[in-house]
Amino acid sequence: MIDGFLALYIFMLAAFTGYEIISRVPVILHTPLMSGSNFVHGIVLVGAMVALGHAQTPLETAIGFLGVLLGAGNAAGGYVVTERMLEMFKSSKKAEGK
Amino acid sequence: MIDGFLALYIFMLAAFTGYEIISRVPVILHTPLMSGSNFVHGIVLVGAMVALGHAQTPLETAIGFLGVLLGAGNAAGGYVVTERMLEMFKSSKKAEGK
Amino acid sequence: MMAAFLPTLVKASYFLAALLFILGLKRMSSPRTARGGIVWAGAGMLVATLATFFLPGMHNLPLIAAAIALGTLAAWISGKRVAMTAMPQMVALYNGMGGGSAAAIGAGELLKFGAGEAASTTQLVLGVVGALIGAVSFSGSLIAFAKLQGWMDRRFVFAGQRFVNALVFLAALAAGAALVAGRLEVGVVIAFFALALAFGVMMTLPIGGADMPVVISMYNAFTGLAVAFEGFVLQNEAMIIAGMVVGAAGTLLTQLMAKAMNRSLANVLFGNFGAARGEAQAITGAQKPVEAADAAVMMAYAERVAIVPGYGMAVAQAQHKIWEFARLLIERGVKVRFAIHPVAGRMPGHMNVLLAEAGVPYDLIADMDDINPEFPATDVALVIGANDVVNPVAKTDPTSPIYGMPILDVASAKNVIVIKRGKGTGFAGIENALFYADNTRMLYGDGQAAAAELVAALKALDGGH
Amino acid sequence: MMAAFLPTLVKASYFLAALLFILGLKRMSSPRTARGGIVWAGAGMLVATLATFFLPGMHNLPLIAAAIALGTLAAWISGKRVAMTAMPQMVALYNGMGGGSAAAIGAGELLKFGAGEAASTTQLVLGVVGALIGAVSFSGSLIAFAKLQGWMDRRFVFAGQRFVNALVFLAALAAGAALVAGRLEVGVVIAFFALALAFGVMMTLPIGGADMPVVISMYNAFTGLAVAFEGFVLQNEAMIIAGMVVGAAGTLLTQLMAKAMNRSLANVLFGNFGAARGEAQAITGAQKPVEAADAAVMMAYAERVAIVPGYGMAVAQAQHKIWEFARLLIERGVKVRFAIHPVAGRMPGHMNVLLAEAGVPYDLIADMDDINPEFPATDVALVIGANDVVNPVAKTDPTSPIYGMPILDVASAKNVIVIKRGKGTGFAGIENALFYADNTRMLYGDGQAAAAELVAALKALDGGH
Ligand SMILES: NC(=O)c1ccc[n+]([C@@H]2O[C@H](COP(=O)([O-])OP(=O)(O)OC[C@H]3O[C@@H](n4cnc5c(N)ncnc54)[C@H](OP(=O)(O)O)[C@@H]3O)[C@@H](O)[C@H]2O)c1
Ligand SMILES: NC(=O)c1ccc[n+]([C@@H]2O[C@H](COP(=O)([O-])OP(=O)(O)OC[C@H]3O[C@@H](n4cnc5c(N)ncnc54)[C@H](OP(=O)(O)O)[C@@H]3O)[C@@H](O)[C@H]2O)c1
Repeated sequence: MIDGFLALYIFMLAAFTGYEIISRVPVILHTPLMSGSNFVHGIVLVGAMVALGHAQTPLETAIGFLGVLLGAGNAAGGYVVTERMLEMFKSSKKAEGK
Repeated sequence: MIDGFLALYIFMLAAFTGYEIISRVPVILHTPLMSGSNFVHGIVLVGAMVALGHAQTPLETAIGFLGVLLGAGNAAGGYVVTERMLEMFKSSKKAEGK
Repeated sequence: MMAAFLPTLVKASYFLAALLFILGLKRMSSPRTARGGIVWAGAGMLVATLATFFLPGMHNLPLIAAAIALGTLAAWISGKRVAMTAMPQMVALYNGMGGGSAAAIGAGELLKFGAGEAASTTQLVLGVVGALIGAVSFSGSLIAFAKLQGWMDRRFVFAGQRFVNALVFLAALAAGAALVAGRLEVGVVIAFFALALAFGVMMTLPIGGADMPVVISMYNAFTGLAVAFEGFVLQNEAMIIAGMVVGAAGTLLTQLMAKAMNRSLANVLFGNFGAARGEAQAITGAQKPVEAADAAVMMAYAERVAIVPGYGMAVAQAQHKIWEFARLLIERGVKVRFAIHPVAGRMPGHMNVLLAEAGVPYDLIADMDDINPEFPATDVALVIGANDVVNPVAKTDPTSPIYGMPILDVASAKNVIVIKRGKGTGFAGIENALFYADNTRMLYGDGQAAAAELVAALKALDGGH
Repeated sequence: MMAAFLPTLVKASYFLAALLFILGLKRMSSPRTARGGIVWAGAGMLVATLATFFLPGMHNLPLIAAAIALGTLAAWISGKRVAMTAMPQMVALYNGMGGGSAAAIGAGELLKFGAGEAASTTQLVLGVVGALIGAVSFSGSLIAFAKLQGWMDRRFVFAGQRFVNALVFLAALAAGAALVAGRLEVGVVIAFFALALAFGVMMTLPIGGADMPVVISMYNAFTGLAVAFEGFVLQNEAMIIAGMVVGAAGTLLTQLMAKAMNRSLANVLFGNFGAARGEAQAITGAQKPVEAADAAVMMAYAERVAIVPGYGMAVAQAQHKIWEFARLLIERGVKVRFAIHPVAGRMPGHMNVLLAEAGVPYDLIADMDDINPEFPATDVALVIGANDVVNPVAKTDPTSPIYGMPILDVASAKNVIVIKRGKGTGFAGIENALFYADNTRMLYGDGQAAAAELVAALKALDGGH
């Protein structure tokens, strides 16, 4: 069981981690990175699966179904779009690596 | 209660945080920063206080006393030394800030 | 509730997923490793999703599989098909879906708590806050999508708008407070979500389309937070961590994006930037037109040419024609480089993406800091559809809205040729002194057509082969 | 066991402390904010320590207060008194104390578990591992302290040393495994700690004194880990997080320090660097001595002088005299700058600290990247007690141990004057081609004495005032 304080610690550490990771990103990567982090919160799919998996009433089932549908869309769409964008930077690889 | 997995998450996040914070430090700050992080693990004092506070046998008490003594030395010594070292960089403040 | 049933293997998969997400984001934030990053994160997502099927006590497995298949298929196909230039609105769309999913989780949990399932106060509070943020992100992102897609061209502004928005927001908060206070009735839940969704719409309506990348980034951070909070309700560490990392990273990214445009976030959200403003500063002189044939000759006999693309090139889809023209110049021995301003176009990296699409090799592309010192030695700077990013006013006029933004210093090139359709202003809506400078010639016309004329003129020079 | 009793206010204090530690370290890693950083972290420590007194169920409060007073007083006074140049060994000492404290916590908990207190396997394992690491860090740091303090000049090396060390380490591991397996008897506990302490000593003995800063940094990371693991045993989040942050930060810092010296960590630990090696590469030519008076005249009439200090200046404590000399030159209108190599001396920042102590203003101090391009326009480079950091062999001889290390390019100055006592080599133990160059003159003598002679000669020039 994660209680309030433990959650606070995890929130704080995750926030520092996210902040520090991004703090040096060059401008041309802003859009792909926005898209990439958009993909990452697609993990909401997992939570929606649990919600639907434990749904009992028809209303809960409907809401759960919607949640999984949307969550899957977030994850799949986020992946494709990010991948396509970063693909564009392929030719930049050598030049940027200098 | 922090179980094994929760600890793993916290370890991971704290490690990322520590790593990312240091990853841009200039060479002349290496020694002060080593000293500063040395001070930070002086928090072991708190644990030693708890150990001594709950000691029952004389052996436990002796070990606890040693722990608190050493922990306090870590914290106090770490602070003084770091503070003195960083004090030396005072005159650098303006020049480095450019 | 969930944590207790998680078998170790599923827990381990979640941990692995969280680790891969962080490592993936880390790679994505450096140009050298960016491409691998999304693959790492993708592997994490796959592992976590598969593992979830093996949670004990899960019902509705076929339904879950069906929903996943449906959502994945629709998003995958749309994401593959869409044009490169439509990427920002697709990100908005998928981000909105994530926010909606978090809100749905929140709704489901609130209903369960209403039906008597036990919950700590922290879970209740975070569940409500997460649902609120998720719902706002959902409806707000959809409006952002519609605007960028061109479905909603107007900005909806009316007197007292901020006041009405604030009221709706307070009403949503009040409904949320009622839920936290234990009034977990279906009616209150519905009112709460209706208000939250309405606020997302109303908050986004008055914002101009060109500001959308920043707003989308903000909603991205919102969704991250919503996921983290609902993750706490479900006691799911992977959601908590991934959500919070995105929440923090997205917040910083939003600020960086706003800063790159020389704006503050508050200004983007409430500034009504791009609306009709006071009269433009008067600029003396006249724009001096030039014919495509003359412009082509000038560049054909130049030693160095710098091509400066902007939003207009994207609108005209002129990147292929321009690259054809540049290739012809290079064949003639002219040194050609593309000069990219960090916020040229309407999203960061916009020009890089277009030029890469057209096949321009990366070593011909220079960014601002590299090329600015070279303009004085450049014979011709060819500006195509760029305006604000080459406006010298950013350096000279402190009252200008773009004052302080670093610009591409084309004015110091020996000659400047500007391709645009007419006297239209750019994103900032201000006059550009460059177009009136002595060494500037205007080549009027749609970007693609003008580039085609240049190509034709150059080929004619070579004897029409 | 502990977490359940923690009242909210104490928990909040611990959270605040963890937050302040991270923010403090963040500030310490940037020169502009470094000084504030330690104050923030200090505030966190104070809050956490005070809060701990208010934990319910705590006995022995006077004893705790006494131990804190004693430890604080001793460390505070020694830390205030010690000379600036002795800082690295003081860090080693205090770090060792922290490792010892973690080991003591581990010992206490193991005894309690042996007396029947309940513990999860994870707690038992992490408790043992933490105690092992803490004990190694304790004894290892004390040896490092003794070496740097000059109490143990020799490096203790014997045949088969690594094998014996590995045996001791395996024995310690075996004792730890026995503890984890449930044999929590006092005898096993004692054997375990004795072996761990012995390993720390033996591992540190063969390492040369000049490598100590890197080794101390490594033990610093060790102590961090030990604190994190014992924090898990006590279920204390502040210890877990602070310890882990230091563990990771310290590991990276250790690598960065080794890299700055152009070494790998493995090479530092096992490389026996600085031991007698094969014959030095023969260098043709002879060292050409110069008198202090002549050297002073050369610099008095120069336009630009660069002063390059090294370890020898620290040994001779010559910084005050050199600064006096530099001031005299400046009064005569000579442009004087101090050129600092990042690893000059025996700890990063060593020269900066010494010069700051002598009162040299910061704008006269240039780091390597800034000053290297200026040497060709420099009339005299005055090298005082530096050797490896100005050795051109680092650029020319791939077999040299310092090959690849960036150096201060003094050889390209018009004239070079080198102050050192004789033909002694530097840290790397190799010959220096610079000393034999045509434009180099050697001013033999102890650094402080030579600087005093320069000062006197300069004053005589001005008419002895
Ligand atoms: N990159 C980002 O992340 C981002 C995001 C949001 C906002 N912004 C802002 O957007 C601006 C970008 O500057 P910019 O110089 O790239 O573009 P701009 O200032 O918006 O100017 C675009 C110019 O292109 C011309 N144009 C439009 N359609 C054309 C066509 N079909 N053929 C030829 N020309 C055409 C327009 O003039 P005519 O109408 O006369 O043809 C206009 O002056 C900056 O102010 C930036 O702050 C950037
Ligand atoms: N900064 C760090 O973090 C660090 C840490 C560990 C190791 N290191 C290593 O230490 C070295 C530092 O280079 P460095 O050029 O500063 O020093 P160095 O290469 O060690 O040379 C010091 C020189 O000073 C002379 N010297 C010694 N005592 C003197 C005295 N009393 N008066 C005048 N001269 C005296 C010695 O020659 P005589 O005997 O002839 O006088 C010796 O050649 C590098 O190899 C570096 O990798 C650095």
